[in-house]
Order: sequence, then C-alpha cells, then structure tokens
Amino acid sequence: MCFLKWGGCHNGALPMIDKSFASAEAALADIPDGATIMIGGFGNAGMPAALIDALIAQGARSLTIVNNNAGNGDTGLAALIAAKRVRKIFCSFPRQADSWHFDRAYRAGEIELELVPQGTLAERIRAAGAGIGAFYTPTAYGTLLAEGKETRRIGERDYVLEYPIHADYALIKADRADRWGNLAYRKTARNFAPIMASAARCTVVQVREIAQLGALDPETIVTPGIFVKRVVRIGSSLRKAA
Amino acid sequence: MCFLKWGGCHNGALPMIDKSFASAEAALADIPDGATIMIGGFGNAGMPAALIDALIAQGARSLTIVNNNAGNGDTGLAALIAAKRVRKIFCSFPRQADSWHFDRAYRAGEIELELVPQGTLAERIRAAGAGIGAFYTPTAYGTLLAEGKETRRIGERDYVLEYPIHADYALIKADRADRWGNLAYRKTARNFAPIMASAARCTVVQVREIAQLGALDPETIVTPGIFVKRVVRIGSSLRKAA
Amino acid sequence: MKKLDRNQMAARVARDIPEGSYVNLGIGLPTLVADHLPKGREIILHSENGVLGVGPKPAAGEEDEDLINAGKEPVTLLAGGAYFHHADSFAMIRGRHLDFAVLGAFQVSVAGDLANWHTGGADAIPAVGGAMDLAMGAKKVLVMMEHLTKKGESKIVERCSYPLTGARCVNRIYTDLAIIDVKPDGLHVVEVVEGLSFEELQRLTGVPLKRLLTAA
Amino acid sequence: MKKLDRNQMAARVARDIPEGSYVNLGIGLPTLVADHLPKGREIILHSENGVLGVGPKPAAGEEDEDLINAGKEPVTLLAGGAYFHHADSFAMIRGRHLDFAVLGAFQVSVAGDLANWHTGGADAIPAVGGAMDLAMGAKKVLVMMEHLTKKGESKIVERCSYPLTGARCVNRIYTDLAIIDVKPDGLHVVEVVEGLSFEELQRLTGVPLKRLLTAA
Repeated sequence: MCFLKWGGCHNGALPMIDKSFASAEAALADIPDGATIMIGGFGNAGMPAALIDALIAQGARSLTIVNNNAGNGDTGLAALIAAKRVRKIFCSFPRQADSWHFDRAYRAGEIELELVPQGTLAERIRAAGAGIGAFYTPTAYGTLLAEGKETRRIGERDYVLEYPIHADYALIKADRADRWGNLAYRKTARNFAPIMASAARCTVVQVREIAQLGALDPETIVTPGIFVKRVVRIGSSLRKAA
Repeated sequence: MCFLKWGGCHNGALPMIDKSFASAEAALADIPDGATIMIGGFGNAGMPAALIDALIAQGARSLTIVNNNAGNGDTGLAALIAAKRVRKIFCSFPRQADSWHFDRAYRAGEIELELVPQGTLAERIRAAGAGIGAFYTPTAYGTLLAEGKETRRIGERDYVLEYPIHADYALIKADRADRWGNLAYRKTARNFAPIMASAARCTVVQVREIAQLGALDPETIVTPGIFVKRVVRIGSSLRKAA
Repeated sequence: MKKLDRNQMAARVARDIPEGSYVNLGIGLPTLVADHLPKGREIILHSENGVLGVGPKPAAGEEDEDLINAGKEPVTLLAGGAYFHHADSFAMIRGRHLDFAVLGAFQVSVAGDLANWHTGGADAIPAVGGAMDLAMGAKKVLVMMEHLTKKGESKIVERCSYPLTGARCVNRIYTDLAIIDVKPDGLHVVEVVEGLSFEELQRLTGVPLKRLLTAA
Repeated sequence: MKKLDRNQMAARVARDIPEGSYVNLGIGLPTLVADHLPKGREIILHSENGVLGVGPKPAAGEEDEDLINAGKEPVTLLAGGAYFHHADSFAMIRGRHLDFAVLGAFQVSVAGDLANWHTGGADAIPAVGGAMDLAMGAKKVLVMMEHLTKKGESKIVERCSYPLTGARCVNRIYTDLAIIDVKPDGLHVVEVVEGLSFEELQRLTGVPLKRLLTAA
C-alpha cells in the first residue's frame, strides 16, 4: 500500500527520510511542459538562481510562472523568458528598468500577463497552501485590477473576491535545511518562499547547507518539512554569483 | 498632531518607545464592560494566567470571550465564568471533564456559545488580523455547524463562507519580549497567541522576561511589536503556578 | 473469532503507515497508534496545537508544560521537529498536506460520512475541536472504532443518525473485526479477524459489503 | 515664493510622524523621509518585502544581498527589528496595523482618490507592486508630490484621469507648495510655503480649497 505521491522517491529503499538530491538537474528532471511553477525571491534576496538555471537547461516549455517580477537583465527568469519557455506569468511588478526580455515578449503578444497587487498575490498563494477556496480583500476595489471581478460590501467596506493560485512546483531558496526538509531562512531572503512552499505539490529548495537532523533550532524553522519534497545544496560560490 | 490611538500612553513624555507596564492591573485598567477579549493558550501551554486573574479582579462585565476552550477546574477562565462576567464565548471545545462552571452557566442559559471548528476559529482570528473580509473554507460543509451559512461550490469542492472575529483586547503569554513589544514564544505555548495579537486593537502580553532591545534574535521573533501594545513581566513563581 | 483488542487495532493501523508519512492521530483510541509504529520507520506525527515531529511521552519529572499534544498530554519533540501557530497548523490540515488523519468514530456511513463529535442529545453540550478540519483536510482519513456498539448494533450504517463531522471523507475503517475500504461503489472488506467468516461479518454489519480476493 | 525642494518636503513629512509610529515609505520621493526623521525619535519603518525596523543604508562594502528594502536597495536592521514572510507582511498592511503609508502620486482627487501606478497609456506595461495594498491598508495615507506637473497643471484634481490605485484613501497631501488635508467636506489647506498667498494657491490648484485659521 502506498498512498503517497510526489515523494522524493530517489532512495525509496533506505529506511530513512532523506529529501536531499545530488543536483539541481536531478531535482527538476520530471517537470513537464505546461507546468505551473512558482519561483521565490524578491530581487536577488531569496532568488533560487541555481534552480532557475537548471530549469532553463531542463527544457520544459509552455510554463506558467508565478513570481513577484518578470525578470531582470539577461539571467535567471529573464533568460527563461528570452528562451520562450513562458506562456503566462503572474506578477505584481513586471515593468522595471531592465525587464527588456519580458517587455519585448509582452509587446509581441508572446506572453500572457496576470497583474496582481503584491499583497493579493501573496494572499492568493497562501490561500492555496491553506485550503481556502476564495477570500474577500479590500485591495484593488474600485480599480482596473478589480474589473470583472465579483465584489461584496461587508460591514463598512467594499471587497473583491480572489481565488487561490496553486502550483505544480515551487522553486525556492533557503539558508539551511535538514534531511526532513525543514527550512530556516536568512533576513529578507525569506519573502515569498514559505507561502510558495505550501502552495505547490512539489517544492524544490536550493540551500547553502544541509545540517544534521536536529541541528536547526525548532523555534527558527519557518518552513516545516511537510511542505518540502526536494532539497539541493548549492555551494557558496554559486550563491555569490546569484 | 496625533493620529495614534490605543497606545501604551503611560509614559508619553519619554522620548523612547516602551510598551512595558508595571503590573497586570495597570495593563488591564481600561477594559470596559461589554468588551470582546481574546485569551490565548491551549491547555496550560500559553495560558496568560496572571492576566486572567487581573481581569477577574478588574471587574469588567458582560464580556465576549474568544478561547479554544471554556475553562477548566475552578481557576482562570472558569473562575471568570463562575463570576458571571461572560455574556458570550467563541470556542471549539467547551465540554471537558472539568468544565463544570461553563456547563452550569450554559445549561442555565446565562452564557451564549458560538461553537466554531478549531481551524475555522484560528482562520477567522487570522482573517481579522489580516484585513480579510470573509473566506470560504471546506471545513464543516454539510454539518450542523454550517447550518444557515452561505455556501458555494468552487472547482470540485463545497465551501462555507466564514467571517473574521475581531477583538478589543487580546490577553496572551509569551516567553520573552523587548520594549518594542517583539515576542518570542516557547514550544507549543505559541498556539493562538500570534494570531490573536494581530486581531485585537489592544494586545496585552504576559512574559517571563523583558530583554534589552536587540537581544531577541530577529529570526526568532514570531510576533513583531507592531501587534503588541502592552507587556507585563510576571515572575517565574507565578508562571509555575499557571 | 478473535476480536482485536485496542492495542492490536492500533498495531494494525500502524503497520499500514509508510515511511515518511505525515500523520495526525486523533484523541483517544487513535493516540495508541503512536506506541505501535515500527521502530526505525520514520513517521512524522502532527499535533494540531502546533507541532510536527511529536515524540514519546517524557520520563516522569521531565514534563514541560509548554510542550503538549492536542490531548493536552505532555510529549517530547523528535530531532527534526518544528513548532508553528494555530492558523499555520490548521492551514497544514485544511490545505491537504497531512497524508493521514486517524480518527475515532461513533458511526461511518456507506458513503464515507463520519460522525464522531456529537451525540445530538438535547442536553449534550457540543464540542468539536479539530475533528471537522481533520476530516475534510487530510489526504486520507482512517477511522478506528469498535465494530459494534455496546448494544450490538453496527457502527457502519446506511446513513449516520448522529450529526456529521464530515461528508464523504472516510477512506478506510479499522475495527476490532475487520478492515474495510470505503470506495465510490461501496464498502470493500480488506481483512477479517481469524475465525470470523465474511458471511458472519456481513450479518453483523447490516449494510452491504463487497468481498475482496484477499479477504478471508 | 519659496517652493520646497525634495529634501525640504521630506523633512516636513518627517516632522509630522510621531514617536512610536509604524510607517511604510513608498519607493522614490517618500524614501527620502527616512533621512529626515529627527534623531532620537523612535519610528519603526516597515518594508513590504518582510521587515520591520529598517535602518540606514549600510557602509560601502557592508551590503548584504539578503537584507534589502522594497526598492531592492541594501539596508540594515535596527536593534528590535524583525523579519517575516510576504503573506504576513501584507496581512500587516491590509489589516490596518501600519500607522502611516507615505506614497508618491500622479494625481489625488478632492475625494481622496489616489492615482500613482499606471499612466493608462496604451503601450504602457502596467506594474502595481504593493501600492494598492498600502493605499487601502494603512491607517493614514500621506501623499508626497510636486503640486504641478511639468506643464503647470495641478495634480490635485476634481477626478483622476489616470487609473486609480485606491478610492477615497488619501488623508493628507504634502506638496512643494502646501500641505492639504483631505476631509469629507473637501480640501483644507494646513500650510502654505512662504511668499505664496492662499488666493494664488487656489488659482494654481483649480479645485476648491478651504482656508484653515492656521493657513498663511
């Protein structure tokens, strides 16, 4: 009997939970065309650069991406867009000084944009992880971004109805993990990672260090391993390049 | 110009934020009759015993209480109920072997009960703190506890519409605080405290220790001071008695 | 026939929980399952008051009032355990992250409806706790209960007479007489205790049962 | 008249923020306010990427790529600062826990409608970030902007011609010419720069202004 799905499954024979993978390539090997993928990070803080590079190398196409931005410069998410792998993107702030790959693709009609206020983006991701079917938020009421959406007056305020955003995969970065997939973050690199981890069926984490089980202080574990399927240690040289 | 309300206000003259209060009595002095009060804790873990004692001594009546249970034995919340101060209670699990004061008051029709599934109770409190107007949850669909409530099918599942629970005061317990009101908890004593702190206009915290500003590791601060108005240090002898 | 006692039932449930599962054990009978998980098999227990990685009872004198489970009993934390607040804990449940919830029951219907929180008595004070969240939230809901009431009536019923905890949520029932899967086409008997025939189980249960090839 | 420069505007806003306030400073002009907060007055700055207690820019070479503000600039953390994730950060905003948000603007209407995210141009790629959350969530929304466009048109208007960020959300407007409160009965002038008469301000602004006793 095995009710479990989406497991690490690379070491099923060993009588021990071990979510670590040998490489970013191995951890992303099964991503199919058409997948919805959340990518953590806000600016460089928390951006899983090595996983994005591996996703580009892996080759999956027609992806739906969820990220706060739409890529910067010529690397990372911008390179994924430049390689025409992205069919649709959910984000709050696509236009930036150096978002030229997105800008071109958007103007050419190659990429669909769902623009979501940043707090609504975060809450929709959190709702997916928390099993909430929909929620009413005051944000964007009376604006272009609420056009066509259901609204409701509750008490003295007007609200917009918003639905969860679920994903097949989340690619995030943390500072330290253990073999159960527990995660501790560093400073503002935490940003979207904990909620994205909860909203995806298969969460893959790039970390600086995989510590012994029990080495992470339970009071500093922000993402318990229940939300994590795969962990890859990426050397600090790569981290610096991110 | 002063836009601020509900501040500590006991030391307005000093050019420094200091949310500490000298005693539980002082911290609860302004609670009026008819207030809605959230009380943290699950069992003895996280129960703000000294604050509850002070609330009983303070004398406010006709209170609405939000707590997971409805009191145990003859102390704490049970004593508040025995003193006939509670008009209504929101909780998930009122009936226990030693909930005799609640049982009597309920059977006598002296106290109104709003029974809420535990996760819905937590999410309604969280929604109040997060400015969510209402949310759809699958919990309790098709049961007595959803009778008369609005429902909706979203995708493949049925949901019940639930509204936030706001409070005037939250009385909670934490392990350590600083003068800005940042809080760190200990083990499962965390339970309802962080969400209750966010859902009340005036959150009062009982702590074991008030540390120097900066002494709490920012990665272990679970409740930032923005959610906290008043902090009272309660000696460890009282803590043991809790 | 050899009815299973409470510990044998718990051991039978424990055998079915695979390595790496995240599991919530309800208060009462299901809590016993923890004592029967095979040594060396890593299973991560969740308690809804805000902890993953619940370990065994502490030694006498080692109790910590800040570390308890949902039954308000003192517990310990395994290496690799973590704490979180109530909204996060129930987000974990409602968001379908738990592999299994093991729950007690008054009744289970042929459709998988669960009744385990309220007798419906006029004088009864209702109390639900996390039961409705677990029933609707866990990926698989396993029920543990005696097969028959003290009066000898089947607790597996056509329709629950007690108020529901959740509709169509039970996946498998473990009783002192049998293991039964709840499927869209009805109840499938997976195992029967030694000395009990399928026909006798059928007679005791009342509602139609299907015989699996593996059934005794 | 003596128009205020950007730093003078920032200093004027800073003067009005009381001890103990929790404040979010929008990207651009509002960020300057941080440099003008009076020394020794404790004000706690929020940045929506997940930090309270934002401190000054780090010294050159001391930047940490994991510690940035919402403008993606390196910052430091004050003693007493804390980190949290994005959903918690916006819960803080939406749940009305911030005392002030200071935001830039293209236009503000007499009703307090704010337009600051989108020019509405056909070729413009829209980007909103946290502006709509801050506009609807902070207890008080303070707008900082030049009073007139480069073409000399008033940015305080009867109705916004640009797409709205939020309706009826602005409480006070700080410009290079005046400070104006948005109230249910209209716009009240609180202060005017030296050398500018109320009548001249009224002429430049276009929409009706009310004169406070304290106005020059």
